[in-house]
Amino acid sequence: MFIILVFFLIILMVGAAIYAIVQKDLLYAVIATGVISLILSALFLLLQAPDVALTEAAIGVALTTIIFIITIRNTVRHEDDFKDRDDLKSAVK
Amino acid sequence: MKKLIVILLLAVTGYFLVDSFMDLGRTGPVVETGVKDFYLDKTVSELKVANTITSIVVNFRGFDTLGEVTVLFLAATALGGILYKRRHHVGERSVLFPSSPIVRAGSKLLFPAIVLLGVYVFIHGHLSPGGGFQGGTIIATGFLLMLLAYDNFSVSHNVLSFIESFAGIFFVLFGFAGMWAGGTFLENFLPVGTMNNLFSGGIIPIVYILVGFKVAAELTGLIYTVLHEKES
Amino acid sequence: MVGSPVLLIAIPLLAAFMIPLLGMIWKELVRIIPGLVLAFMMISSASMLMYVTNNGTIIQTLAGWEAPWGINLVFSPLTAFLATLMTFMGFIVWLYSYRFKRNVDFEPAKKYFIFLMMLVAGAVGIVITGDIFNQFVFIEITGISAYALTAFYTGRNSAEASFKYLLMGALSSSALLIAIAIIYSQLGTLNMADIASKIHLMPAGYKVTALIFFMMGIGIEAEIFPLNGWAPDAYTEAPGPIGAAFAGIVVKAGVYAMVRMVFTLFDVSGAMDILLTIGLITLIVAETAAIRQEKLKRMLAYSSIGQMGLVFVAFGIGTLEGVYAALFLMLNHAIIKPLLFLSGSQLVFNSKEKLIKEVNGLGKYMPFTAVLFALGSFAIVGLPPFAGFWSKLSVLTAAANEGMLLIIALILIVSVIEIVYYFRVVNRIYFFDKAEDLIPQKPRVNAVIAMSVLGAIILIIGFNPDVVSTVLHNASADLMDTPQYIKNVLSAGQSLTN
Amino acid sequence: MENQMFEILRYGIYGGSISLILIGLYAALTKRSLIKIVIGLSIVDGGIHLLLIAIGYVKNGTAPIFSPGFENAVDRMVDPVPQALVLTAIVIGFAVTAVALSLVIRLYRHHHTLEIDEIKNLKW
Repeated sequence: MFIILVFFLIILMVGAAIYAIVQKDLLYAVIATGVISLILSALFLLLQAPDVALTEAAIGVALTTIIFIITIRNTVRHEDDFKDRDDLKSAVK
Repeated sequence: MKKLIVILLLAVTGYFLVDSFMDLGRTGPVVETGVKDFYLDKTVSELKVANTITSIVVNFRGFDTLGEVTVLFLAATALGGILYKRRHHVGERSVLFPSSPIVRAGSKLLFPAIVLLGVYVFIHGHLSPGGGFQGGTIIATGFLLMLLAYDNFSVSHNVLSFIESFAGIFFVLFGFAGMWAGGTFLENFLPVGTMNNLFSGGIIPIVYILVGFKVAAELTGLIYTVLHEKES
Repeated sequence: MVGSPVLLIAIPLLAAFMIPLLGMIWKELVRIIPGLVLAFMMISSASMLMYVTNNGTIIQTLAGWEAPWGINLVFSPLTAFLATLMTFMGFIVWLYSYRFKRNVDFEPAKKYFIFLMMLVAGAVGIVITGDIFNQFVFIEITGISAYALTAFYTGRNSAEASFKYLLMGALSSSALLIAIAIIYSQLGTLNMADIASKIHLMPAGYKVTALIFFMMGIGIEAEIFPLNGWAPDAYTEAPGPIGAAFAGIVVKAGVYAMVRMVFTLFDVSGAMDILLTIGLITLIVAETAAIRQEKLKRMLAYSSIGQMGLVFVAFGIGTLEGVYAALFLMLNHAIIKPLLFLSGSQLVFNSKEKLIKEVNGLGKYMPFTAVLFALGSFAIVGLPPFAGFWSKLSVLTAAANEGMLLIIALILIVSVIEIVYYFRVVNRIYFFDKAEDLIPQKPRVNAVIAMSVLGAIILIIGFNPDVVSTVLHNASADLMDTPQYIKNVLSAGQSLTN
Repeated sequence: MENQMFEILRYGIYGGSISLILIGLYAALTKRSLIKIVIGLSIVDGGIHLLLIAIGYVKNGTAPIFSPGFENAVDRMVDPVPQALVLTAIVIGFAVTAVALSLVIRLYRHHHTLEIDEIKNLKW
């Protein structure tokens, strides 16, 4: 049971990582990065590292993600149209 | 073309990584008894601390922790320097997250609970999972929630700077106190007490509480700086 | 003995935490305190160097746990020599930039001095620590200070140079963590001496992998060939004194970490050849790039990379003489290159593009600075009787004793290239006519003092190289003697039963 | 049987963390958007942290925290040292990410673009 859970989480995590790098919409990519951190935190808990899990949950999921989002709000949201800023304003608000 | 080279490079790196780590399941490490047995033993017998990670982070490898809070301090300072502008309007928010009344009311309710949880986590760092880093980051997420929910919520920069500086100063001063009382920097010079008591472990809980304050203040200041960055 | 090695790290950290508070009381304190701290570090490490020369290595344990279990600081002849050199250079750079941003902005000046102090403290930490993870933490302290200092000016290119540096730095610190993971997974320890005593148990394949990851992790600071893309940009875009600090302090720490890995930690047989090859490639690529540069600081940066290549070649010879020559080169480079950076940034102070041709004819208008720049140029290409001559001579002797004739030929050819591009600048300073619109910058008193101290040291070493030979001999013997290092660190720990 | 399961578990975790490192490196080296590059760096960091934790794991391990009555469970405890290292490394990684993102904001302010090919005033 334990091993199935771990494998499920690992597959999910690698999937999220691939999603994060192929996704052109940076906001979605950042959320996927947050999901990776969340799964990592769960894996740390399963691997008997509760302290690390707590830190990763607070830093990786909350703080890193929010700093990325603030950066995206200050710059552009799409990976390809580098100069588009109005689109971002209308889409996120 | 560039992608091909990178993929080749990654293949080589991946081969070496797999080669170095995958074998561990079969053969195991070449040295069976590392430093960990000593740590597990001394944590109970000499330091009377229940959480081995706390004892390693604060005592055995306390110097790393001092360096690490310095890295965070430098990052917060660097962020202010990189985003610095001469005409700085205090209170101007670069990014506004419009929030509904439900979110606001909820945040107001949650905020004290989150801060309380953070304080609990870092005070009990030597007894249960958690400690200064964990508690500090939890408190910072509480402030982050308030900053996102309320556009006009602000933290005094001077207060943050005071907390940060004093926590850091006291950390180093505790190190010097250990040097004066026991001979080496950061030595645990207070009586360790009995295990599983709140007041046990000598200077370990005190130092970890200082780390908690410092981390909380630094992370909050960091988020605050980025959030108040305005395009000129 | 005055003080203890831990003070070299703890005092700057304490001061860094205090400066924001003290700055609220009196703004001038943010400039004075770092200077006092750097002066203290310099005096303390110099007096400990004296003690170490007479009484042997100081091992400082931390938090009351002996070597394999706790973190320890090693203050041996080699590390003492490097720490003294770095803190001295830190003090000179502080003196030079004392009036930096004066009366303009309080906040940037405060940050500048905090970062300068932490840059020196982090580099000293890299050198004196005896624990690989602790070294990683200090590399990060140095790295973040260096990124922030590179991005210090708000112009458009400085952020880019800093981002480039940060990108490479982050990737290489990942490599360093992987190397630490490999070592820990196999040997179960993080202490350098403990690793050195157990490394022969490790299978050869893992050893080579770990060594390569270590080299990738540290090579960024040591400016070895594929990893030095950040250096020219960072040197050019950072404030003038910071270029001097990079060349005199950060690079030296990186080189130390690298040779400590190769000489002490790993007993891989081909490692010396790797060092030699890396050094030669770095030397040739950098010197041929330097001759094509049009900006003065970029040229100096490439020359600095090339000198590091020469240092690695000297280390790669692998004999005691080679190590002696390499350390002598490091000492000379740490003194001469900052002098070139400091006087060079005075020469191009008022020009927009900082091009080499903008120094035309400044010899008449800024005689003192120009003389010092010429002195530095003569010294670094190795003209007798200046300091650089003796170090290059010792490299050549060491190579000749090993019969490496190809290397001697290459070094001589590269020296010719160096002579060409340095003399081109000196020629422009003295024998060209000044451009009409350029206003020469008169150096301030503190800058003059800082530069003339460096110039005086170059002359002293040049006319009497014996003043440093004892220290250098001790240091090179210390680096070669791995069993003694292990014994020094672990002797106290072995008696403790667990 | 149980040993075999444990071995499979180890392979899974190592494989997951190594693929995370490689995916992140790929993003950091080939992507043209600065934010994507920083995302790649943080994925690499996550992979390395998982790798370090996996090194310390032992079969049927328990967390290295002593609770009253279980003081003699030392044999089954996982290695605490990598956990302490990861704790430090996470915070350092966050600091580096924050500095990188602030540089991204400043680059955008000057260039009004995030494409790395267009931000090349400085050449090798």
